[in-house]
Amino acid sequence: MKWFLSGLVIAFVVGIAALPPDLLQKKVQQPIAFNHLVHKDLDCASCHEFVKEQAFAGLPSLDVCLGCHESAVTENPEEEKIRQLAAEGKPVVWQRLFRQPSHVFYSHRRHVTIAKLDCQNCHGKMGESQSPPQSVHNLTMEECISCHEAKGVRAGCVDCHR
Amino acid sequence: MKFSRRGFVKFSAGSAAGLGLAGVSLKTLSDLTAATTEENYPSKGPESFLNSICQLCPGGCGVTVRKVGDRVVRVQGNRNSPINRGGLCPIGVASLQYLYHPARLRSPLKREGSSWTKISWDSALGEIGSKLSSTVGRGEGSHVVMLSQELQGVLRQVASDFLGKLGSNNLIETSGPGDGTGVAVRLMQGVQSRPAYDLTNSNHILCIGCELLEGWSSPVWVMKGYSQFRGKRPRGRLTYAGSRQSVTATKADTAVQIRPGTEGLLALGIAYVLISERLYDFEFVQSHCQGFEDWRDENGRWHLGFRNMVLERYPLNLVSEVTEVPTERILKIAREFGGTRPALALAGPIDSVTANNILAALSVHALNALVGSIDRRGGVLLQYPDPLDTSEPAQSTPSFLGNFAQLLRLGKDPLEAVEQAFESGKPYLPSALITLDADPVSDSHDAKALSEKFQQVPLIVSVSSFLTATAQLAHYVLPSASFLESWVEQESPSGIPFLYHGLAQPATSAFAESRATGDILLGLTRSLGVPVSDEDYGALLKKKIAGLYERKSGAVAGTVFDQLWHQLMEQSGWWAPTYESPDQLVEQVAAKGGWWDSFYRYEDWSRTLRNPTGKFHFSVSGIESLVGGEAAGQLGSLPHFQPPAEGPASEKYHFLVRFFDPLVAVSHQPPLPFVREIAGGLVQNNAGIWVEINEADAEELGIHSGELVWVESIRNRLQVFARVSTGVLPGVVNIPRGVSGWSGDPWSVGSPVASATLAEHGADFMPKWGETRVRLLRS
Amino acid sequence: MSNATTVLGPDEILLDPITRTGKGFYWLVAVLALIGFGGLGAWVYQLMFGLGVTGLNRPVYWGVYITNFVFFIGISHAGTLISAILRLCHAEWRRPITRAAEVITVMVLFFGAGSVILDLGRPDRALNVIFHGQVRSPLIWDVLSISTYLTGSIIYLYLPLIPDIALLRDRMPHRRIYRLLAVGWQGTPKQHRVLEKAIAIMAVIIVPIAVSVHTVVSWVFAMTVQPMWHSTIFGPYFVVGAIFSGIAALIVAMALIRHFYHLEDYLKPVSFNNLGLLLLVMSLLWLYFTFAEYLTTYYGAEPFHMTVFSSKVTGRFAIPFWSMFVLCFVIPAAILGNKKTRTVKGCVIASIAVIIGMWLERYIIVVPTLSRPRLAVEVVPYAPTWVEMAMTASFFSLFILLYLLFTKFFPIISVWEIKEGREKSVSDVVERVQGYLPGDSSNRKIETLKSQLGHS
Amino acid sequence: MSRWGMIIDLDKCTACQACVVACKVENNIPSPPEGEALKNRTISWMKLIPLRSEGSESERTTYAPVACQHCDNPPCIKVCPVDATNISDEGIVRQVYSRCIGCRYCTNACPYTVRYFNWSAPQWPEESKSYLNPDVSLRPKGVVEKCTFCNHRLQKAKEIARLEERELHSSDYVPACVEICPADALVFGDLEDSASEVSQLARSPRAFRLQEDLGTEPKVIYLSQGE
Repeated sequence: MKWFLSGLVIAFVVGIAALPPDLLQKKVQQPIAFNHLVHKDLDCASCHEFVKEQAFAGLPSLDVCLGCHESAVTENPEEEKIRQLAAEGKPVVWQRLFRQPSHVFYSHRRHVTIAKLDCQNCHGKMGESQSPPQSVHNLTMEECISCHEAKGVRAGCVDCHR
Repeated sequence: MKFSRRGFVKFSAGSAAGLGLAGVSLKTLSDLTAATTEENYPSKGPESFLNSICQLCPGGCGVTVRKVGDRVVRVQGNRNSPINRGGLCPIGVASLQYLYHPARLRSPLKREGSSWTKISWDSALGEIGSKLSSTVGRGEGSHVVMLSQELQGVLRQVASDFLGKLGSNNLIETSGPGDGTGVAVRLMQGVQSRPAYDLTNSNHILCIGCELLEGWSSPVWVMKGYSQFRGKRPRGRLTYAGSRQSVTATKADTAVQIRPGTEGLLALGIAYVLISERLYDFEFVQSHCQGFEDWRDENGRWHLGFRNMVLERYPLNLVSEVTEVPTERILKIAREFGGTRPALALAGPIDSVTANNILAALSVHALNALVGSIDRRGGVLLQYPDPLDTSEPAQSTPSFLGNFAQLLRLGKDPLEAVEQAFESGKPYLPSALITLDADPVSDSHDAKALSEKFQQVPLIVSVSSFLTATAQLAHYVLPSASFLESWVEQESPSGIPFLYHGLAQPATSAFAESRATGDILLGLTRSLGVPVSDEDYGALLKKKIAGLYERKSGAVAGTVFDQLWHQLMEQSGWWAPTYESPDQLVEQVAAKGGWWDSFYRYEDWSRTLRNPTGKFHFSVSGIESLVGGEAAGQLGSLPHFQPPAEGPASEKYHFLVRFFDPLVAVSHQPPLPFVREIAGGLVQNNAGIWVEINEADAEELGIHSGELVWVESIRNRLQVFARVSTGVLPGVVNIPRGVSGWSGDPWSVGSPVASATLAEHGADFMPKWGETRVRLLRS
Repeated sequence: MSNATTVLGPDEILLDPITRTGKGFYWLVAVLALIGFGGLGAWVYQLMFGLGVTGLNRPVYWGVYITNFVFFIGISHAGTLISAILRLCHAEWRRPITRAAEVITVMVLFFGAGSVILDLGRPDRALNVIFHGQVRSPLIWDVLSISTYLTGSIIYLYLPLIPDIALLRDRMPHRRIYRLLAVGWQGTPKQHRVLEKAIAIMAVIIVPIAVSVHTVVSWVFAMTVQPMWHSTIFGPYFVVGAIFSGIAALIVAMALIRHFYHLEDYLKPVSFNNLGLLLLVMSLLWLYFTFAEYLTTYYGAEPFHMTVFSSKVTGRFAIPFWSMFVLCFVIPAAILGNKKTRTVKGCVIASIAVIIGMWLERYIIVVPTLSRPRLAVEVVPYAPTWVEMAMTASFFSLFILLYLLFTKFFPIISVWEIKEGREKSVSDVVERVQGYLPGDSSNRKIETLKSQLGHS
Repeated sequence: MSRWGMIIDLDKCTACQACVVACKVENNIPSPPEGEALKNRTISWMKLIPLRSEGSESERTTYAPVACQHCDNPPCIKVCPVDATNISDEGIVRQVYSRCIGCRYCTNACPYTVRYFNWSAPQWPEESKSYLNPDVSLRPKGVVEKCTFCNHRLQKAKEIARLEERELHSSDYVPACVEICPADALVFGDLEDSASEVSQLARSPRAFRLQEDLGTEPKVIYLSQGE
C-alpha cells in the first residue's frame, strides 16, 4: 500500500507539472495527401498567398490548386481529388498543422517581410515532407522566446498576448 | 524500509494510477475553466475598406466599412463625407449588430394559419403579384396602401411607380414628429423646401424645447457643427430652456427649467425684452417683415401687430409666473440672445399638432426674425432643391389619409394620420397593405388597436429584415437587406445647408436570401405583369447619379483639404472636376461616398421669403382652425400663447408625464444590444425604458434610483426602472418614447414595453403627448 | 520504555476520545462531510460557469469569499499566538488549552488560504503566484507570510505533540502512523530538554510571524488608496481583531470538548474565567481601535471617505454595522464584565457573539468600500448567492470535521503537559513567586509553605 | 520614446457615446444578456459617467466618457501578484489575459473603477461572431480586462511604418474611440512631443485630470466645460 501510495503521489505531482495540457489530441486528416517536396520549386507564397502581406499565411484555396491542376499533370489519384471537389463545387478544407493558443497573435508579415526570417525557422522541414504529418505542432511560448532571445529581439507580453 | 520486488510492482502501479489521475485532473481542470474561446474565432482574410451610407436614421452619414475577407468587422465614419467627416453616432457603429443579427430573416415567408412557411422568391412574388392584380381587377387598386420609412430619390420613385401601376397614390412615409422650426419656416416664410441651419457660423444658439444634441436634424452633422461652434473664437454660446435635464441642458452655458408646455410663452417673454430694450434687428424687421407693427388691410380692417401684442400681453412678470422661470433669468437670456449676432433660436418637435405646439414653434421662429437671422450667416437658411430632382417637392396627399392629410404640413406625424384613418375607416380601409422596412405597429401609441385594424386588411406584405410586430401580422414577409448589403442613395438630409447626393455600392454580400428593398420593389412591380424596364436598383441609381455630370458644379466628396481647394477654385470662377465622363463620375461618387456642392448664397430673399408680400410674416394663415376661440378674433394667427390642454391633476394621477426622444431612439430599427446598453446614458442596465423622477417626489414616494416602479396612466401601466434626478421638475416625470425589448431579440428577456401606450387619447383618438397624467407605484 | 509514560492514572480519560467512539460521532462526521463535500459541488459549478454564479459584480468585486479569508486567518490567531504567549508567560492554566488552540490555527489556515483560491477567476493559474510572483504586491506578501505561518504552526503543534504520540504509539502499536510521527521519542531527560528548548524557540518565533500574518492581511486593503481601506492602523487593528475572534473560537471549541468528552475536570471554570477576561480585554481593545478608525475618518470628513462612512453608520450597511457593534462589544462586555455572568456558559455566549460579530466586521470592511467607488459608477447592491453560502457552509463544516478528526487521533489536551503540571508546576510556581518577593523572611515563610504543600 | 495620452474636451463632447460603442466593436466586447446586465456585469472599457464639472463657472453635473486613465503611476499594477498588468515604456497600462489569475485586486485598487472582470465566458450568437475583430483576442472567463489604448493599433501602425521604412507618425495611431468621435472631443497623441495637439491642449487652463490628488498621474486629460 505504502509503495502504491508513494508512487501515486509522486507520479501525480510530476504529471501535473510535466504533462502537456493538450494531452488527448486527435489526429489530423488532410483532404488531399499533399506532397510538399514535389512542389519545392514553388515559392511558399505562391500557395500560402498572404504570408508576406498579412498576419496570417493562408491555406491555399481550390482556385490556387486549379491554377496548375485544371487538367491532370500527373496520374496521382490525390490530384484527381482537386478536380473532383471543383466538379462538386466544394471548397478544399485544409487542416492547420501549426497552431498557437487562440489568445496569441503572430504576424507573418512582421516575421517574413520585416524580419526576413525563413519559413523553416518555425515550420522546420515542412517543405520537404512527402506526405502530410498527422499531428498538429502546437507552437509554444518557449519556441518564440528562445528565438527572440537568440536574435536579441525584445518581446513584451502584449505584443503577442493581446 | 526495503524496496522489494513487490514494492516495485506496487510503486509502478501507483505511478501509473497517479499519472492517469494527473492527466484526468488536468483535462478536467482545463475543461472546467475553459481557457479557450477558439470556437468563437471567425475566419481570417485580407483586410479591405469600402464606403457606404448609413440608413438607420435619416441623418445620411457616410460610413467606411472595414472588411476582413467578406466579413464586415467595423463601421466607422467616412472622412470624405461632408455630413459627418469621419464621425459617427453609436447607432451607426452598432449597425454591425443589425447586419449580423441572429434574428435576421433568411428567406421569404408565407403565413399559413398561425405558422410560417418558407417559400421561394419566385413563388412569393408570383403569389403577391396575382393577388394584387386581382385587387386591381376588383377595382380596389387605388386602395392599396404602402407604409414606409422616409425614402430616398430612386427608391421613392420606384415605390410610387409601383403604386401608380396599381392606381394608388397611397405612399406614406412615416417620419416621426416634425421639426418645429421647420414648420414655422414653412408657415412664416411661405416656402415648401426644408430649412437648413447655419450652426457653425452662429455665435449663440437658443434652444427652446429643442434637444439639439439628442438626435435633432442630422445627428452627427449637428455634433460636428456643435464642436466647431464651441471650438471657434469667440466660442459659441448655448442656452437651453426646457422641462428636462437633457444632455443639451447639461452642455448648455445657461440652462433653465420651465413648466412643460410653456416653451412658446418663454419665447414671447424673450421677445418682450428684445422689443422693449430695442435689441432687435431694426433693419431686417423694417424691410423684410410684415405684421410686426399694427397694420390695416386693404379692407381697412385694423390688425394688431406682433410688437404691441407682445408688449401688451406678455409682460415679464406674467411670463415668469407661468413658465416658473425667474424674471432676471429671462432678462439675462434675452439680453444675451439679443446682444450676440448672429444668433439662432430653435424650437422643439411638433409631437402633436395642437395650438400650443404650433404657436410655440412660431413664437420661437419669430425670435429668429427679430434678430435678423433669416437666410443670413449663422441663421436659419433654406435648402436648395436637389439637382437631380428638379421638380418642387410633391405635395401629394395620399387619398387614404382623407382629411387627416391636411395636418401633415403642420408637422403631424404621418403615422398618427394613418392610425386615425384606420380608426375612422374613412374614406376606406386598404385593400392591401405593404410595409417597407417600417414597423408601424411597434411605433404606434396603441399597438393593440392598430394591429386589430391591420387584421381586417385582406393582404399585408411586409418588407422587413426582422419578424417585427408588423411583420407578424403580414401574410407575406419579404426579407430585406441592410444598407451594408445594398446600393444606397442619399439625398441631402434635413437641416444641412449644402447640397449633397450620396451613392454607395453594397459593402458585403446579402445575408441569406435577403434582397435590397429597391430590388424587392422592382420585383413586385414586375410581378404585376405590366411592362417595366429590367434594370436592377443599382443600375437605376448609377444612371441617375450620372445626371450630375451635366450640372458642372460641385465636387466628389473628398477630404477637408479637397473641399478648401475646391472652394478656392470656385470662388475664383474655376471649376475643375476630377472626372471626365459620367461613368467616371459615378465610379468616383460611389467610391468616395457622395457628391456635394457647398455653395450657399445668403440673403437671397426672393428664394427664401415667398409669401405674396415677399416678406417674413409674423401673422400666418393656415392655422385658424387650430387656434380658434377667443384668441382667433383678437390675436388672429399671431404667435401668441395658448396653454396646453392638460388634464386636471387628479388625486390619483398627479404626475404630468413628458415623453422625450433620446439620441438612441432616432432609429426606427429593432433595438440593437450595443445601443440598448447605452440607452440610459448613465445606466448600463439594458433596460431600454426608464422613468425620471424628481428627488423630492421620489423621497415622498419612497422610490430609489434603479428600482422597478409601475407607471400607470388611465390607458396602461408599465414596469420600468426609476431614475431619481434633481433635473426633473416636481410633479413631472420624464419617459423616453420608445420600446424596450423585442420578441426576436436573444439578448432581452420579458415582453416588450412601449412607453407610448401610456399616452392618454384625445377626442380625435390621438395621443395627448404633452398632456398625459400618470401615477407611480412601487413594485 | 518507562512505566511513567504508560501509567496515566486519572488522566486516562484524556485518551478516551481516541479509544472509544460513539454513534454520535459517526453521525456528526457524516453530516459535516455531507455539507462539506456537498459545498464543494458548488465549487465545481462555479468553475464551470465562472464567478458570475456569485453575487459579485462591478464594482463590488470582493464579497463573502474574501470576508471568509480574512475571518479564517483571524481565527487562526487563536491558537498559536495565545498558546505561545501563555507559554512564554508560564501561565500555568494554559496546560489544558494550548493544544486545542494550536489545532484551530493549523486547521483553519487551510480554509483561509482556500477561500482565496475559491475567489480566483482562474484557480488553474494559481501557481502563477509562485512562477511569476511580484514582490511589490501585498498578495504575495500574504502568500509568503501565510505559508510561513502554516509551516511554523504545524511545527509548533507537532513539537508538543511528540510525547503524546509516543504514548499512543506505546498503547496502540498496530497504528504505524504513530510510530512514524513519534520520531523515536523515549522520554529521556535529554529529549525532554531538547523538546522544551525547541518549543520555547518556536514560541518566540511564532509570535512575530503570527502578528505579521494578520498585519499583512490588513495591508491587502490598506495598501490601496481606497477610502476606509487606506489606513495606517489597519495592521494592529486586524491583529487585535484576529486575537479577539481567535480567543472566542477557542472558548467555543473548549466548551464543546469539555462537554462532549466529559473533561470538566480539566477544562475548569477558571480557564474560562481567565480566557473570558482576556476576551473582555480584547473587546475593549477592539472597541478602542474601531473608535480610533472611525473617528479619524469622521473628523477628517473627506468626501469620499465620508460616503463610505455614512453608508456603514447610517446607510445601507447600518444593520450589519450596528449588529457588529452589539455583538463585538455590548454583549461580551456586559457578560464578561460581570463576575457572576463570567461562567462557562456566559463565556460561550459571549464568544459566539464575538465570532458572528467579527465575521460581520470583516464583511463591513470589505464590501462597503467597494460599494462606494470614487467615480459615480452605478452600483447594484451585493448579496451573496447560494453558491457563496454553500461554499461558506462547506468550509465551516470541513473545518469542524478536520478538528473533530484530530481529536479522534490525537489527545486534544496535552497529556504530558498536564502530567508535568501535576508533578512540577506547583513547585515551579512557588519558586517563581518566591523570586518576586523581597527579603529573606518571606522566603523562609514560603519555604515552609512549600514543604507543607509538598507533604500534604 | 513616445508617451501616449488622450484629451477629452468636455466642452465639445455631446455625450452621444459613439466612443463607447466603437470601443466595444473594436475590442470584441460581447453584449451580455439582459439578466447579466442588470447585475452590472456589462463590460464597457469606455463608459459615460456623471461628473461634477470642475472649473466651470457654474458647478453643474455634466457627462464624461471615462476609460482606463493610463496613469503614469498606476495603483493597479503595484498590487498585481503575477505581473499580469504592467506599464509599457510608452506609458500604456497593459493587461496580459493569459497571465491573469483573476484575483481582482487590481479592479479594487483602481480609483477609477475602469477595470472589468469576465464573470462568465463571453458569448456571441453564431451570426454575430462575424463582426469579431481578428486583431484582438477574445478574453476567457475569469480574467480582468480594460482599455488598452487600442494597443493592437499601435503595433499595426509600427509594423506598417517599418514596412514603409519610415518613422511612426502620431497620426498613424489613434484608438477606435478617438477615431469615431463625432464631435472631435477626443484627441490622441504623444504627450512627450511638445508640439503635438495633445501636449498643447494638456497645457490649457481648462485641463484637469480625474482624482488628481491621488498622485496617479493619469494620461487621460479632461478639458472642462465652459470657456
